[in-house]
Amino acid sequence: MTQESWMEGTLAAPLLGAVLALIAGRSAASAIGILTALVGSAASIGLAFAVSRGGSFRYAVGGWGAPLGIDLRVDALAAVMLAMTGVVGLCISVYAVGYFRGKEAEAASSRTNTGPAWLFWPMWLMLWGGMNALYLSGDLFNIYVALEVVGISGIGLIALAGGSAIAAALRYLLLGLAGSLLYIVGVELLYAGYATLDLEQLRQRIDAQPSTWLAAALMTAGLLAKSALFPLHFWLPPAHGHALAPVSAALSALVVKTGFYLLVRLWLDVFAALGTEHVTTFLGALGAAAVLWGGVQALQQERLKMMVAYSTVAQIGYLFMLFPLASMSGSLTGALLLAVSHAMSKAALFMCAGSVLAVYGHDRIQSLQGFGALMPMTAAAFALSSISLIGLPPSGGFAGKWMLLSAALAGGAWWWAAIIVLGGLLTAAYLLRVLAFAFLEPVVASSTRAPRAMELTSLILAGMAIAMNFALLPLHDLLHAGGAR
Amino acid sequence: MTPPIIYASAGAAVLCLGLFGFLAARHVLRRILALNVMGSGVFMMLVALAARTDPPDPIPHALVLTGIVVAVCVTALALALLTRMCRDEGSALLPEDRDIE
Amino acid sequence: MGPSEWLSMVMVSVGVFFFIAGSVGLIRLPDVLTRLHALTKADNVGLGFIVLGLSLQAGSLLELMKLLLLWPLALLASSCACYLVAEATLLQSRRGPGARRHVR
Amino acid sequence: MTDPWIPLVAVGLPFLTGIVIFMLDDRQVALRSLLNLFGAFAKLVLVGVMLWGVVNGRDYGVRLAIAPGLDVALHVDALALLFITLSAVLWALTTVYAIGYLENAAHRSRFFGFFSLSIFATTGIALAGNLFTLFVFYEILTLVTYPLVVHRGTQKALAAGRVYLCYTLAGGAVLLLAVAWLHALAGPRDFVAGGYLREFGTDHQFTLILLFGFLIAGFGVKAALFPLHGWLPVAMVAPAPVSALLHAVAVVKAGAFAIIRVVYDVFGVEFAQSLGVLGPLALLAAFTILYGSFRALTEDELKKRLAYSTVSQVSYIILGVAVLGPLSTIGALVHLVNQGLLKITLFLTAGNLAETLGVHHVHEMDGVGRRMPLTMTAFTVGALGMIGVPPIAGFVTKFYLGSGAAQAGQWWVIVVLVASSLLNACYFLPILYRAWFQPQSAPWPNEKREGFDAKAVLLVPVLFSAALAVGAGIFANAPFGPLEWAKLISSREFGYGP
Amino acid sequence: MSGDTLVLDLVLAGLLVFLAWRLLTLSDLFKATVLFIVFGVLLSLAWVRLNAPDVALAEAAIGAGVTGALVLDALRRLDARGPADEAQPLRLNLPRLVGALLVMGLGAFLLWSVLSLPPGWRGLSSETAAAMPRSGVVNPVTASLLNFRGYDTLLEIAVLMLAVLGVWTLNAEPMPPAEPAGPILDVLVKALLPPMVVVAGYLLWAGGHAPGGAFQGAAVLAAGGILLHLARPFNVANRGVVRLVIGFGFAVFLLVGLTLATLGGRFLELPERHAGILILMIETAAMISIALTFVVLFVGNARDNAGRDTS
Repeated sequence: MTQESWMEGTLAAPLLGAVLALIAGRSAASAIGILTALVGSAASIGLAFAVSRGGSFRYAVGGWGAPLGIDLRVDALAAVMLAMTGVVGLCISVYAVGYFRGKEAEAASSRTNTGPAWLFWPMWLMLWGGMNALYLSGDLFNIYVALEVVGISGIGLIALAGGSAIAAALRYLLLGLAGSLLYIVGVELLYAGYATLDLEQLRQRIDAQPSTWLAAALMTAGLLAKSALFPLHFWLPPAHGHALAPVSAALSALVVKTGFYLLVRLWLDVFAALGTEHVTTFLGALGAAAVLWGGVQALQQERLKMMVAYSTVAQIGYLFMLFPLASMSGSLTGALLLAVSHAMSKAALFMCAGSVLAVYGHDRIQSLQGFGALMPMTAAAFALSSISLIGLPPSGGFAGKWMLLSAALAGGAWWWAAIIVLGGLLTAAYLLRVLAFAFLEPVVASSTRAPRAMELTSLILAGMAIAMNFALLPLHDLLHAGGAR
Repeated sequence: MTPPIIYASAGAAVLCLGLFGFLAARHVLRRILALNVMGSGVFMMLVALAARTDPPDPIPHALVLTGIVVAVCVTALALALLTRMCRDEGSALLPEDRDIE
Repeated sequence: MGPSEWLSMVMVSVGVFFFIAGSVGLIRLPDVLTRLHALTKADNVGLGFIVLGLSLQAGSLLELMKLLLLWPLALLASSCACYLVAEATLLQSRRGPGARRHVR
Repeated sequence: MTDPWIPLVAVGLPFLTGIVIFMLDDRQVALRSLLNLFGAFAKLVLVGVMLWGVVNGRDYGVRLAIAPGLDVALHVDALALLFITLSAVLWALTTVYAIGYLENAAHRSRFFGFFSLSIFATTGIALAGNLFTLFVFYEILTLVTYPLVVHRGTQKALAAGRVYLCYTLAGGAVLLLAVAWLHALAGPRDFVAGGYLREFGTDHQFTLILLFGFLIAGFGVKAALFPLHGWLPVAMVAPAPVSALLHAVAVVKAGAFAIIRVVYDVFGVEFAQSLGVLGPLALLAAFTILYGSFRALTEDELKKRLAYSTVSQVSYIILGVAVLGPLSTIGALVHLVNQGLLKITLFLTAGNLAETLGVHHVHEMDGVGRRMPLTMTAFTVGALGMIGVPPIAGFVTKFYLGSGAAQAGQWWVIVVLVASSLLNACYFLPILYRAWFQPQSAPWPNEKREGFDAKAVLLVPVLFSAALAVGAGIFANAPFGPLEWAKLISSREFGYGP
Repeated sequence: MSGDTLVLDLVLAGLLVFLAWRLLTLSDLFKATVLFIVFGVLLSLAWVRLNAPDVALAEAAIGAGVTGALVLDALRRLDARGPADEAQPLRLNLPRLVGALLVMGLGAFLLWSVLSLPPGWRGLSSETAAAMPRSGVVNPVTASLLNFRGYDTLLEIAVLMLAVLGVWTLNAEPMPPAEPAGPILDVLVKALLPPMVVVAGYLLWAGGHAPGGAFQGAAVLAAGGILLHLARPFNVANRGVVRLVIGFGFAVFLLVGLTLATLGGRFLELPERHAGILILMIETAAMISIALTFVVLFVGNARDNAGRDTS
């Protein structure tokens, strides 16, 4: 299996699965979904190993080569994001099977008379395919179309929940569309300036013209809207909070990473030659503000899913703190590991919220007494993912935060170090506040049980988030083998 | 003042009008129209850019074609969302705009 | 400027005159029904003259056929549209002024 | 040839037993108790093997690379063995006691799961080979002891848990900053007798002092140093075995042990003295000793009084560390063991009183000596030991601390020692007087059991620990005794004989 | 550059900008929608002036036609349901003023960067001309749409499918039973539908060597469909055959790409000899799917009139 065939598998599997699920309809949608999830995640993990052995490579789609055709570029950064999407995507698919078989979904769709629940599968697989296409793409306009695929499938998935999710989906759509248009203006200016859409050629030809700065600013504004960084984050909590559990897991864990990935690709790779100190510091400042603002907001939420959604806003801030520290060694490894373990623990948290909703019928935090006794596995999953999100030692979150922290301290950046540590405390405040309820005696002796697949998947995912602590070394070697700094 | 320059400037103007319309308007249908207008402005600039060489550069034309189709898909979805929201919540404004009626 | 150019120049200018008449009618006339009258009648005749004028300049037979096909299609479309708009306004007025401005 | 298996098994064993116990259902009492006891005694055997091995010069260690230049290292040296022996012995005792104490309580699998996980963390702290590993296990200890503190599941327990978390997580954050900063400054370094920061002393003078402050603050939370001790009395709402665990076996000891590591094996005691940080540390420890004793005087609830006495007792260790000189170091190290033995005896007896007679407050203890003679004799042994009456273990510490202070010429330390001994007497003797010489004034609050004394399974561990306390005093100089071992460690730290 | 076309361009560009401004500031939403459709038509004129016939066709058919119909239909549903009169005119308050200034600054900067572009700019026209002989078609736009940047078009069709899925998820309420449209509409449908289908076929075929192609053909076909729906409202519910047709175009494109990859080439690498046939095959499948997609987007509900969930 050469590198190219692994990549073709990663690219085509979700797309093929999506169209087959669409055609199959209710009867075989979930079966196709699970099969595609297996094949897709296997392909993306295989690709990651191929890159760690053979280093990064380029792939000319349609055989035409860079300026005319579209080139895909697979380097370590892309391989890590693809493997993350694969693994977490597989767990979300398994969880979704249990979730939609549970009666909770049937009741929801009839109550809010949205379309049939099986529509989840084609849209979810297309979302996955769109993300894979985005991480693989090395062409500016191709990234735009992939962003649209991810955007629209996200909107459809949010709307699946009906009720107040419709307004949230509409707000997400408007903001996403405006962001994409700004991005396109930027792409157009760069094409006018350098007559190429390929990232690699652009990186070589880039020089500090005013129109290039304008293009960079517009593209960054568009992508900030899509990755919900602090000032432009207001669409995320209602969208992720009101969506169905597997959907909010997919959005919070995976989709927000696409915006972050693209900004890393732009500012640390393509525009690197432009002298980006004040821009990266600005992004870092926004990240720090997001960490504090998201944390404070999460503390005040009454509903579990809204709290976890606000925690996404905060954790995105953490990732953006990579920018001011990018020049120091080890910071990229740290940020990537943070991104991956955040994806796993955030998906596990939303799955726990889904299981709690299935058993309790609501997710008001105050009245969740004793969910530890009623649902031991979910409580364990919640605890493990909280440990990783807070960044307490035996977890991937800790390893990532440690690398960022030592990069900040080695570079003498006290501000960022303080924010990183303070953010951890804030996260601890709002997550452990909920965990405490697990130890109370259960008030309502609810007889319903969440389907075993749901609880087990969240526990496995949370366990993986902890195990990521030992993934720091292989990730470091992969990054250096893959050629990314 | 060759045609590409005229239409590129008109495109820039239309784009800015669309962006302003999107930011300023509160009725969602108006914001959808504004976004479409903004998209048309962007495409005007792109095609005007392509028209500067005698056999016009086909790549921007392909990009604009793709852009138009994507725009119509997003607009169709936005309109469906709007009608559904209007039916459920009785107002064609986003929740955060409603209370300051 | 041979005789055919002169003739097509005359035809096109007559056509344009009819278009202007239609537009004036559109602006001056008071209500929907009368405006419809002006629009469909004047513009179609105007279009007929323009098509005839241009057909004289037509290079090949194919181009001539396409031009001539243009006029009947335009006629068909505008008359149907005029009927539908008229029907809608009648429904509108019969249901009383209070009814919402309901465009069918 | 460093043998990696012994330390790995020593750390891994409690972890595995913990995970397996989590799986068990509450009703499977026999299997769970068997697992617990097997875990405890297998640990004792392992510690014995390590003791024998280290004395014969064998080296135990294992290393796992987490990131380039950052690895989790386990290494067995004399200091680690002192702490791990103490925790192994006391853990076995507490396990037996806990099985009896929680006869038919709820959530026992959860309790014993976290119980053995906390021993896993304590062993990890003891065997840590570098500051990063120590920090990792230190934070894991916080996580696994929290469920024990809130085990009862009442709002009061939750409030106590919240206080506990606030202190420990804040301490953890400060610690994370300090450990990362030190790692950035000095690069990956293992613990080495005499410390490894001397070479950075010249140009990083101020940073190192700041770092020392952060480290002491971080570890001081669990060592219950003055401003950071708030959580200890509040955490008394937990069941008796947990308070025994918190005070004697794991948490408080981990804090003190970590401070010993920082002062001796990271900074090096001479370099710390040259930085001028030991003076303020000694002052803080002394103040904590006096403050703890004063608060204990006024506390009517028995367990709270014992808690404040722990706050002051642990600061003896830190005082010993802060006073330069081999003798005071010996005093500090041997007190690590003595305080453990004495305090566990006191807490287990308090547990017996609460479990059998429902006695929680000092004023209810009139005539309890006649009703439960054996338990009260153990309590008396513990109390006298605390005061420092020979031949019980407490006396050895005070003797060495006093002579160390005299040798270092810091006379005010002796004044503090004498004052605190007097204060100890003031808050322990009234209890003894009430128990033995006062007739029973009121019916016992809720007498669960008429029989002779507490249940056998509760009584045996208490008597055994009291015997150990006395033994540690009398046979201090015997080979493998705590004093002997402390002298060995202190000689390695100072590079010459006692 | 003779004088008179300059006047035409200036008037057209000026009209477009004026229409855009008027469209956004009108208080009456219906007028704004009509102006939006006029804006679309004028825009396709602009594409013709900019020597982009393919784009002009697409803009007229999709931009003005389908989008206009969709907006009018949405307005009707809003109108019937609720408060369309919430559309107050745009009063200029402080935040809007600041927004306006910001946007004007952006506009000026954009304009300046457009004007300062180097005149000798060749773009990729030379590379495209060089690659045309191996692309299997004569029309460069179709070549770049389906061969050079075929992967973009594949994802674009995915976006179309997602729009349908989204509309089905939203399950807008079934069409109110329309009064029987008089005989005139039937006459129009009988007269216009057949030529529309022929024109769509022609556009598809002509795409190879002249302006045209799958999207334009599909738009004309969809217009026919929408016209038919206006005359006799039929329901395109979420049934098996409908799903098959909608997924068909994307599936064909993807499978062609994959088979080419398995036969040793790259993904979507059309071999030179068969490029023309393959492009036509892909375009035919795509046209049918896209036409039905536009119709479903317009008709837009997953349940048939009786409210039964059909899937």
